[in-house]
Amino acid sequence: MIFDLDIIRELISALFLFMGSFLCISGGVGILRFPDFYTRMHAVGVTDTLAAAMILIGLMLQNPDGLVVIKLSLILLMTLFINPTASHALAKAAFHNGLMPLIEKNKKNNSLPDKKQESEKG
Amino acid sequence: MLVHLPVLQVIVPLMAAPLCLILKRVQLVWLFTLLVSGIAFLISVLLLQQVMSSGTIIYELGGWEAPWGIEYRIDKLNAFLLLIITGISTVVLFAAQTSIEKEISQDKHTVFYVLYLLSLTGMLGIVATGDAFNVFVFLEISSLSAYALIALGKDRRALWAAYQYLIMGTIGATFILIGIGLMYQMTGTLNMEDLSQRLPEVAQTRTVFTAYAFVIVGICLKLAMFPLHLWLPNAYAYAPSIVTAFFAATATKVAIYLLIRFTFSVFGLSFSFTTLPLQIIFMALGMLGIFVASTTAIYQTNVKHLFAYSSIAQIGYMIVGFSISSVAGLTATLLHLFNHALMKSALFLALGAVMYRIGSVQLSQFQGLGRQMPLTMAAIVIGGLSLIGVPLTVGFVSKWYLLMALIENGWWPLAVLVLLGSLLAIVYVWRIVEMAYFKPSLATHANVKEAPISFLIPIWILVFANIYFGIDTRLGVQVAQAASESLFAVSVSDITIIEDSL
Amino acid sequence: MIMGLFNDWVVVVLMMIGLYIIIAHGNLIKKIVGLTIFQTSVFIFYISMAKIDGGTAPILVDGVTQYSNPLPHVLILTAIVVGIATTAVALALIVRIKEAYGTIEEEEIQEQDSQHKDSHKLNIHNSSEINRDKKEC
Amino acid sequence: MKRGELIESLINIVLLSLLVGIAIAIVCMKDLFAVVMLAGIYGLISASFFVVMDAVDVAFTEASVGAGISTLLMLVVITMTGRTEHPTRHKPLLAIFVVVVTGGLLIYGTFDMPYLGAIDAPIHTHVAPRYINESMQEVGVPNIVTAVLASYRAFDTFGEVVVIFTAGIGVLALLSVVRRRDEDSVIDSINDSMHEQHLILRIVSKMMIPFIMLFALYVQFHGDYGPGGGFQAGVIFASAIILYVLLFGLSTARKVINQTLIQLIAAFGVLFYGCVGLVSLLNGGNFFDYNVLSSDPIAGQHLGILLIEWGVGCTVASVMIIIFFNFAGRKEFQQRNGNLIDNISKKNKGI
Repeated sequence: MIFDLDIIRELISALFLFMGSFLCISGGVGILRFPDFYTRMHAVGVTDTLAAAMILIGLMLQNPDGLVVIKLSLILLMTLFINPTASHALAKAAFHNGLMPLIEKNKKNNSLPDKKQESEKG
Repeated sequence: MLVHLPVLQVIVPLMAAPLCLILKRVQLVWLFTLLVSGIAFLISVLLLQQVMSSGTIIYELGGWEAPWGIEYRIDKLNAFLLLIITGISTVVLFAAQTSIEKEISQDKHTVFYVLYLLSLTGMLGIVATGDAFNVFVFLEISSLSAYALIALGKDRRALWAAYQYLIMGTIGATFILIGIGLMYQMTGTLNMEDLSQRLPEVAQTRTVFTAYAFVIVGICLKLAMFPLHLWLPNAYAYAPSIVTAFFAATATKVAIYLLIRFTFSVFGLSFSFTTLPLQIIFMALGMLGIFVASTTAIYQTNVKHLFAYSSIAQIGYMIVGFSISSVAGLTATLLHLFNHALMKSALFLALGAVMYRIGSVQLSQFQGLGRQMPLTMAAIVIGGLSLIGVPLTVGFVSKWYLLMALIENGWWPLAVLVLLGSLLAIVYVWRIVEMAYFKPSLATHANVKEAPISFLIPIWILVFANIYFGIDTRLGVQVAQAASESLFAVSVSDITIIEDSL
Repeated sequence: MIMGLFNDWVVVVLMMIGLYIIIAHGNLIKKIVGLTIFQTSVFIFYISMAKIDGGTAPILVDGVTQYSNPLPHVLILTAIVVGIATTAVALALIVRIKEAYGTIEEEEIQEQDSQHKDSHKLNIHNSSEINRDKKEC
Repeated sequence: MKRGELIESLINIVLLSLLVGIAIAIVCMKDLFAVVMLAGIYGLISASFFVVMDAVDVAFTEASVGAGISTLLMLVVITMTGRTEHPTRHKPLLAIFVVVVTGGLLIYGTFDMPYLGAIDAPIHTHVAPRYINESMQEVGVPNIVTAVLASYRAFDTFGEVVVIFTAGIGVLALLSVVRRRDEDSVIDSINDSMHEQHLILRIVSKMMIPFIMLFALYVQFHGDYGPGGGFQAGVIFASAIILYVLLFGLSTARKVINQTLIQLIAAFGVLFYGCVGLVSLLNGGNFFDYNVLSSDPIAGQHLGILLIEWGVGCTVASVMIIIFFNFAGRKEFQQRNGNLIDNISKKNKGI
């Protein structure tokens, strides 16, 4: 065979790493370009979970034997738990404090006036 | 066990601090703290004896020899400082229980003693160690506990004073850290003895010059030397009386010790005073410090502030002695260090007693106290006389040696200036005397009584020490002279090494 | 030379920024942040000097002979701990200052202090005193 | 070889420039919340920089302290003191003068320094070679940093533990409040209503906490072989408890964790560390000479390092918990006595 297993593994790993890096960059662009808090958070959320997962898998393929894989998969598990929760907490905090998503209706003022007043009272 | 004395000196109060937390009853904690401080004093006496008779003691921690491990190196200078710190700490602690009863809320008494012991540990550690980085670690122990202790003061301004001290102290400590880093980078070692041997090789580099500048500025921040003194008056004035008495007598002394240690032992006399114009800078700042601080002291309305400014002035005298850079000058500095510790602890303890009785140390509140608290006020008067430098008190001895050192170098005008500085001290001490003895008592103080016995005993121990060492000058002078001679012996051999290499 | 001393110069810049924040800013928390930057710059200085070309982290592995210097690492471990300890005490002081003065701006605190410099009445701030006041209420 | 070094120095430049950028941003920001978050990022990036410089242990510590604990503490304080900085009115000329003098002096000092990575620099030739070459025979621990930290310079580390203990006691002295039992129930009910909203956070964190603790233990025991050790383990362990407090409220946590007990553990850690030294003293060695702890010197060193790391871990974890509990407790106290404190500060202003 021309391609032995190692080269295939390297290639797949490179693919994963590349995808992960691309998603990271796109997340960064998203933070800068998206119009409001919630859409930006969406961009970050993608970076946090998918990109991190892809990079971790790519790294696992780089060194498939030994303790490294176990450590990396534990980190992966943790990221999958923690990141969505963190995004959830952020969004909830923002919503709780009266920040409304930017939709066509209230483009002019970022938050609904009555909601804002309510939250100030509370 | 005698071999282990150097480390026990630091370890005993250190281990006692967490033990205090376990002892529940405040009375018990106080007795325990007193006992520990007493043991530390005993150890320091034994150490001084050992050093005077058989020379420098070296103790390798962890059994690793010097540049690789940390060593404790007790020579005459350290042993003298250890004696001062532990001695003052023990005497001051006698009054602690009565004093903090009124100044600190009940639930914080145990914590107070823990912090006190930690602060003591820090100072002892700085003095005993022979490792430059170890100095930084113990400096931080003593400073952190000092910030917390000062903030325990009753007045809210204590908090602000503690915060300012924290900022200045941390900048100072970080400067010292930078200096140590630069030295380490040029020599590859942290051990002071090793540094002193390896620094001359690289003495001409700009990096070593910068290192020296940072270390000295850092120490001067801790020292409250004249232009960097702004944190000190408030910190002393609003801290609990016991804390003021302890720190005024020891904290700045430890900084002076560091200054001497780094200048003479680590960098060596040849580097410190011949390649740099330090002599003039220190001399000028010391003199300015004496005059500016003494003049400010005259206008203070709070007696604690007054004595705090007087402390800055006294630091000026020590700096002047230090800047002469002769055996006689250094002897004068060391003597003044010892004597000032005695005077200031007596004075601030007496103020603590006044605080205990009338709850304030404003000068206006002192009216007629001479009749109501005769013993306390007599102590303040004797302490004040010692501050001025009247014969038969310790203050006279050190001023005399300082004058002699100045005259020996032929610096007559400076000697006159030092005498003029003492005149300013007469003015501010007189203000207290006038208030206490020549004004009628305040009506609000009608039933003010003499201070309790637990105050009077330590105050008068210190006052008697002030008089005793003023008459029988042998102990102080002998040790101070031996210490400064040994420092100069080291430095002079430094110079010969350089000459050889040239 | 530029690469060889680049780290040191960045350290100096960071140190200057940190020191500037400490001195020029009046907000007490900001001062502490400045202090952290100042201290961290010193850490960077120490760690940079430990670096050795072609070396690895100082954990012994077979087949590697070049390790970076472990001693600065040890020192900085200690220094980081000292840094957090200072920060904690400073923040505790800030909380108490806020309670006692009602502000954490340097200027306002000094203003309040200078207003009654001569009054000998104590400005009580202890928690126990507050409790006592409450009982009276 | 060249390519690797080029990339390394590129990363170095990028990270350091980021640090400078963040520091400048901190100068300009007036919103303290943003300042604190930036300070956290600053800590994290300097930790990454330490990894590039091969200082993994330091990076670990800086990440847990600079980015973790200190950010957290500052956030807690901001909730108590307000989050905007007033614009400074006084002239910053003095500051600029001091800063320029200091900076200029340092720049002057750098010109005679050995360059970054230079193999023949004094620090690589004098003391350090012994640590690198002999520590395996003398101490028998693969992680040289641990060997130096816990054996050659054990006394510095002891000092470090005492510093952190001092900080704990200092915070206790400044912030501790005498609690009365009857007020707990009121706070409980407030907390309950508040925490019902955070259901997802609570469940996920509850699952995480055992893992965090497990990780802390791993770091504690793995310190001899890889980056880690008592200090990092202590911080991680404390962060598990702090997470619990954040989500379930202080009074719930108080039922689980007895404050007095925690104080005793902090004291115990310091004592334990010191006692290792005392035992070696009694066995005829110097203070902290582990060789005498066992008949075989290497076994003695192992035992000594293991024990003192335990001491460090205990003290650090409990002090971090003490510090956080006291900050949070003070906040609770302020909420309870809110009006009263306002009155007092008004009264003080009025005098």
